[in-house]
Amino acid sequence: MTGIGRRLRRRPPKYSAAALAWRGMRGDYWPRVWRDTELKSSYDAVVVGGGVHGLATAYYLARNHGITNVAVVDKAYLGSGASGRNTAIVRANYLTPEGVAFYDRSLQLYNSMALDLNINVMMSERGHLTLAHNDSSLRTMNWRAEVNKLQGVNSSVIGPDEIKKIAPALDTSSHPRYPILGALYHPPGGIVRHDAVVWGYARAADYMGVEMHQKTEVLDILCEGGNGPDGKGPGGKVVGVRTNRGDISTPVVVNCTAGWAGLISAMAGVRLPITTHPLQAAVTEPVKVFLPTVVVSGSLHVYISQTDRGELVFGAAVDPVATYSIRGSLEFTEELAGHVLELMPGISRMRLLRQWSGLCDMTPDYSPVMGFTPVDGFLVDVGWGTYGFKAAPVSGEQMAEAVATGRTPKLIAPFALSRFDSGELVGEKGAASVGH
Amino acid sequence: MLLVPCPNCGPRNSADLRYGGESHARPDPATATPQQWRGYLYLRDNPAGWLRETWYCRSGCRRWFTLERNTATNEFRTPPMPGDKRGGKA
Amino acid sequence: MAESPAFESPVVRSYESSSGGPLMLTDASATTKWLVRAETGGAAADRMDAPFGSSRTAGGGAFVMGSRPGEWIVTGPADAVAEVVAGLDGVDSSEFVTALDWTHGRALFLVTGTDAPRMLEKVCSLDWSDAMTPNGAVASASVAKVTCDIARYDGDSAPTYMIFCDRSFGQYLFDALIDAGDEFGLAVGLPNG
Amino acid sequence: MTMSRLGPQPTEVLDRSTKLRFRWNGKRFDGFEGDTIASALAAAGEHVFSRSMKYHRPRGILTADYWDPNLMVQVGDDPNVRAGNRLLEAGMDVRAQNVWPSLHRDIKAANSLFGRFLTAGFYYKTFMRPAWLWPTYERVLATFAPGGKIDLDTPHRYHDKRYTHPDVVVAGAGPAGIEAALAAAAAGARVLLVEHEHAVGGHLRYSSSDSDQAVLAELRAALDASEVEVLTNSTVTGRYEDNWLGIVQRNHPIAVERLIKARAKVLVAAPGLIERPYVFSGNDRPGVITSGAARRLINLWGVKPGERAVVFTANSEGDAAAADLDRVGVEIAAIIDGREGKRVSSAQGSSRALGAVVAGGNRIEADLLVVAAGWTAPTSLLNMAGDRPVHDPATARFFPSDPPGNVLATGGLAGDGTLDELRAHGAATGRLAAQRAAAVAHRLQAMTARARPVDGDEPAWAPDERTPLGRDPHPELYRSDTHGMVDFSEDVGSKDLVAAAHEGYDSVELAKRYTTSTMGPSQGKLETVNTVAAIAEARGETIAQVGTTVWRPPYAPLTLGALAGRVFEPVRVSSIHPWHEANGVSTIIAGQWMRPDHYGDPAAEVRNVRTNVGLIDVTPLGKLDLRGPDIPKLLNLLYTNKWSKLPVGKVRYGMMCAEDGVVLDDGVTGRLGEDHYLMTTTSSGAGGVWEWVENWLQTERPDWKVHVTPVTTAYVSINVAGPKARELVGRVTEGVDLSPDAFPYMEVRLATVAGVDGCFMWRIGFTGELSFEIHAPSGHGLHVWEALMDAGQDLGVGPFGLEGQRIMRLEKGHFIVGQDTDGLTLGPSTGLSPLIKLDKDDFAGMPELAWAADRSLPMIVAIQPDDPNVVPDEASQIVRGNTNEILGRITSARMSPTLGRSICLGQVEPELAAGGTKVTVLLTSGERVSATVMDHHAHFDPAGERLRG
Repeated sequence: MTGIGRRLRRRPPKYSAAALAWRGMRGDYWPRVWRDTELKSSYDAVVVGGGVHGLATAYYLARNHGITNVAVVDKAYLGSGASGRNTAIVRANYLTPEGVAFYDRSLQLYNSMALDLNINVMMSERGHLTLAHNDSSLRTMNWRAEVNKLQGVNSSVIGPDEIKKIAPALDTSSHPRYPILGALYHPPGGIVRHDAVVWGYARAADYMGVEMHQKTEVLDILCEGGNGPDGKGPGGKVVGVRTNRGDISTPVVVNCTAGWAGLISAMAGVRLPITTHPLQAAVTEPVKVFLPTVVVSGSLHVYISQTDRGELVFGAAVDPVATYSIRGSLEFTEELAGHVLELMPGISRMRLLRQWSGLCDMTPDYSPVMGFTPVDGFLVDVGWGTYGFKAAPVSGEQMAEAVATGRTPKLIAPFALSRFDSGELVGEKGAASVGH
Repeated sequence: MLLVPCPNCGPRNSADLRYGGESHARPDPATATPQQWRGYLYLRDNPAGWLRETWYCRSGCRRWFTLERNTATNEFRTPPMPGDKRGGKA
Repeated sequence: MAESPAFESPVVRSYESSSGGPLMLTDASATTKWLVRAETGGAAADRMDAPFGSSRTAGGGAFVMGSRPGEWIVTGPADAVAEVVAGLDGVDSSEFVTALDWTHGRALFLVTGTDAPRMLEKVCSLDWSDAMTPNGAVASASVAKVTCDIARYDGDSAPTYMIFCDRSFGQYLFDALIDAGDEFGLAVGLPNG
Repeated sequence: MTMSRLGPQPTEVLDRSTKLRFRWNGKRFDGFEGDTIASALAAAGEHVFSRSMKYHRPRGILTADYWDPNLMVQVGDDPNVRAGNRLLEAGMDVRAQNVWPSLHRDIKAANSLFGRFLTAGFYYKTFMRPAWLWPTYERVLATFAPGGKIDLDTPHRYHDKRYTHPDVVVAGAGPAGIEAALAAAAAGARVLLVEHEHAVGGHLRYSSSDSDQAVLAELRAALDASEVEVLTNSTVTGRYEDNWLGIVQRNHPIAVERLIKARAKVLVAAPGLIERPYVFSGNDRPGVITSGAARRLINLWGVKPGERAVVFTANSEGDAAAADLDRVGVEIAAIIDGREGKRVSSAQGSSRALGAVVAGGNRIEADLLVVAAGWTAPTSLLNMAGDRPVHDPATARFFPSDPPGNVLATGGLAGDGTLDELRAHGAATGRLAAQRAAAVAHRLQAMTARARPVDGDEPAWAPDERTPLGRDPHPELYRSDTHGMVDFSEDVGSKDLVAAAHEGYDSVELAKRYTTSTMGPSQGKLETVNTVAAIAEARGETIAQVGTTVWRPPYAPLTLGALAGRVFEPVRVSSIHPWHEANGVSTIIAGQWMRPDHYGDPAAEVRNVRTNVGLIDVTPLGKLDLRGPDIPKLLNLLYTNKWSKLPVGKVRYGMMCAEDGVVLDDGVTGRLGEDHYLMTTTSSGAGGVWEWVENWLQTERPDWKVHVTPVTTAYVSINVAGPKARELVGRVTEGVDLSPDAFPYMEVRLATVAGVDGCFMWRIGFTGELSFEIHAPSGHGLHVWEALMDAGQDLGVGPFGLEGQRIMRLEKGHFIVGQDTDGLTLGPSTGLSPLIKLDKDDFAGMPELAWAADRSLPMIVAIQPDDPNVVPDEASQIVRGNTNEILGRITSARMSPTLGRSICLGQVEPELAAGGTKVTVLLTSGERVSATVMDHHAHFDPAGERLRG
């Protein structure tokens, strides 16, 4: 507990220009965005992982279903994992109908988020270009565009001239090793201020009674009745969570972690089709804004956007070697720079300012694992690979519905863990390794 | 750049190798149940600790081999470079 | 080598060439190259007498490189190479030994000069120091992003590195080496072999 | 503040005989060789160099070195140049950044008035309504982006890279670093000494003490006489796994910037200390500078930093700065000693210049305030090595805690002391580094196959027996009794940080994200400790309790050009490529291969093949030479069909599936001799299949006797196709009876072609025509191709490219793995179920294929649009009637020159797979057209009479 800013639960002061001016004049501090409370011994549900997925799940449990006796626990601070390390791109231009429908719902929720949560998440609907450098990727772009259109999602394949108009920095001449033959253009795609999403969900959930517990690490999941040791495993049910701050009894645990999904699930005796790989990203020094849209190249494993602060934000494919170490590598920045300059040779004098990485839980079919597991009361919202941020609002909404109703919502049925028993995988793997 | 102790070439930059992932035994295809076979295809232990895994020395000796590596620290079981303590948070 | 028609090198662009200089790059792709494979530690391996990572010279100017565990590249004048390969004929028939003519599959370039290590460290991550890559050393590594077999074979004077790559990359690699050597005054040697 | 040029100084780095003329914001200025951009401008009396990011406040020199956040300028097309570090060159066009319309009249400076509302994170709390206005707000906010301008026509000038494997890398060439390098080299280590500044010497360079200068001269001489490789104006930007170091060299003679990748056996971190600004009201006003800035300006560049100075000092460097100022004639209005508990409360004046300093309630007129408030230890390289430095309040800075044994710290990072003590510590560090490096080198050499055999046993790992450096007490000076600027590049003040902490963003990482403090171009070098201190103060905790942010690579920014280097993108060509280029080829990049797509008119090429004869260069076709007695077993394992009884001289088609049953590759394999086969794979699959085969042989079946050798480019592959193919091939081939009975379809022969021995040919083809695929030794490939071209003149022979082949294979209904199949296409979906032999003992993917046999799967089928002129775009969806329900897609489509109609392959749901089924194809235009599923995959010659001819 810290000395500052404890407050009773009450309506949070609304964010607005007028309120800013009023407080600015009086020199008042704003009250805490979320409370800092004692950990209780019992909750109706415990959400593991204080990132966008966990916080969204808690928020929608409270808002849509009135379930407010909920704790979100995180071993570090809120948004410390992948939520604060991703490149903040949102889009719905997936390959499979089930993927498109799911992410389209997410995009809708992002679009209304500022007003829903009363925080400016700076949703920048700036358009999203996925470049094709060969026939085969152009074919995939067409495929995605056609499936998108059938789902009512705005996507189309455009040619080099139109690409040049949208993003003049791209080299659309014929000489590069990776010619730009066309692109999948997805106007509703864009970027969102990822930290604001974390804080917005936390603040709104806090207002409705959900508790956020930082520096609270899950050490074990307490089960009974299962066929494994300590009552864990298939056939059993969840009865509680052991943390570094004490035991909690609860009938429902939702695993919303990324990077540690396999380890948390193993605590309940559930094995997952996941390997954990670092995903690296980097940012340049700021320059005046010249890139108005998000640019992605699957063949070159790179995605690029420019923030309103003028920095270029770069991402790539996950590192090839599975590891929980997130030191980052020099070779990542070398490859990245080489690929970026293939696309935009004019920016060779920009300087790389910072690199970082986060952990991604990769599944065999590049699709998440969501919903119920063979352990009663243990739900997962994991295996997001590199797509977690885009899916946060809809995942939270759907997971909350699953918890509240005890039934798998239709939108997430294709992502059930059981598909790896039946061999009926989701077809997103066809959309190539980098889909940002 | 991780140094991978190739048993044939000696320590090599990880870029010289292909990572083959967690080692796991192939079930007998004649008798495997769907659950066993799909466990072999998809399920992984993915531990944060010691892991037996396969590598292919693509730019070097072109041999597949198995090594043990700690996925939390990226340390190889044998033989570690003297004085290096690796991996971790950033 | 087939006598007729003439061997076409993978290096098809023309370069100003000279017969000597402090740092030389020479296209020797036409040189005969065979690939021999046998069990490590067997009788054939004994006869090749060049464990993985090392090399030796054989009669008639043949050069035997231990290019991988149980694999050898034999290169040099065609008849000398043939003699080395023929030397395997007598081994125990139960041992599994194969040999194939790889001349057409691989380009071969020579880099010669005291600055050769400094030039090579621009395109390859190997440690070129005398302790790690002594005369006679053999390794495989990526050179300008092409996987190559490399052998160090110092002649009478300056260090010489033999670089073998897949033939189809030959022109690309030749140009990449010229680029890397430019700051050291690299000269292109007269084609030999 | 009025800066001006002094007379020559004994320590200056200027060549006053060489004047350099340059432009600053369009106006002409002069400087000297040896000046930085900033020192030249300062000497010319310029004192505003930039405007701050948010409030557009005028900013002047603060630290006068690389890290100075106020000295970012544009030089030509180079944005964000550090004017405090970049050496002046004649003709430079230097401009201020982030100003509009000009540096001195900046309209956005009005933001200062609203500063109290533009608190950290204000944008999260507003601009939400009306929602439709947000994009406009966003565009306006974007105009506030700081930094220079990109010129998109900037060429990617020459960059290159270098790998190096030194025993010891020393990062930082101050006295301790130099001693470390010298001692390590003396002990026999190969040493690379990397200095961020333009010359070695560290703080000795700008010391006016004679004894310091004597030591510097001695160290320089010793370095010159040593084997140490010295890089100046270069920075160790990162320490990665296993001491893999990134080093950027900014002064390479031929590269704009060169990236050096060093595998150091031991890294010595000796970066020195960075002087920390002090937080008080007006601390960002031009005229407030650090003590180091004052000393550099005076002693390196002969610049008098002001006329009347107040010196706030808490350490000997501040005292030395006061002495330097006094010596060059700056009037010292007051010395405020921080060690006595005295503080500076505010710096006042006009918007652009200092007028007075308020301290202890007194207002002192001055145009210069020199601040020596303490140090930040740049522990970045240690952090990157996994160390978690700890804060020592008595010394008011962080110290290393427990770095790995191959990373050693010395110099100011390790402690304080006299110059002699620092030098001695450096030397001891160098000796220790050399000893440890010897152990690592021994191990590496012993493990490496190609290396020289090692002598003796591995040296023991040397214990660290260095005498630790002392720690000089230093007052904890972070913030005065007023609020001021913490992050100069981000315009974040201490007030913002306190407010953020009160709002709940009270861990360092949350506060950093919320306020953006430490996120700007200096990445915390100046502002991290003050940020942490402000949060600690708000929380009522110590700095150690609050912790620090993580220093991430790179230590100093480096250009994308340097990181990219000379971009190596290998391309492959066949031996016939010169002919293609001379004959009007249009090439296509396929993987790394440059391949002939067509020679002007692919439809004409198709017609020529169907009526006469054509040649295609299919060299990229993957080819694996297989030798050994166990090849049939191997083929049985890799392919879904059976291989035990393939006679010598025969070839057979096979399909490979992965262990999950998904189609992996396909091709033909021929038996050339008793124990000698040639396997072909798809061009794109060649590399992957080879690794896959090696994996099976090495890990699952190590006892099998098979040797696999990739021979893809040992042979050129030429497919001769068309009704006149036999005639043409016969004209150049010796030793083979080509008659249909002697050499039927799906057989292989060794042959001499155009005088070239060692060719083999087989009768297969993707086009459906009578075909001879000739594989000739690559060194004679062009010769064989030209011989065929010459010999077939009267037959109408011509080349055809990939596009023509694609059309003809589609006419024949052959699927392409990866185009007509996808990542989930199981073997039976190809329609080749008869080739999946579930009665074999084992093969890759067998269980999944067995279970798939009972499943209802999407199928690959041939489809013809009912309107023969409609060619659907590939990837057009097949839907149910007028609904949006997807039932399949077109995977390949072309206009067939042979049939004069459009033809397709597609994947459809099983319910549509039967021949004759009518389907609805949704064209990309949105139009829905009717099409028919065909009985056979082959649109043309389904009986295959032509190819058997």
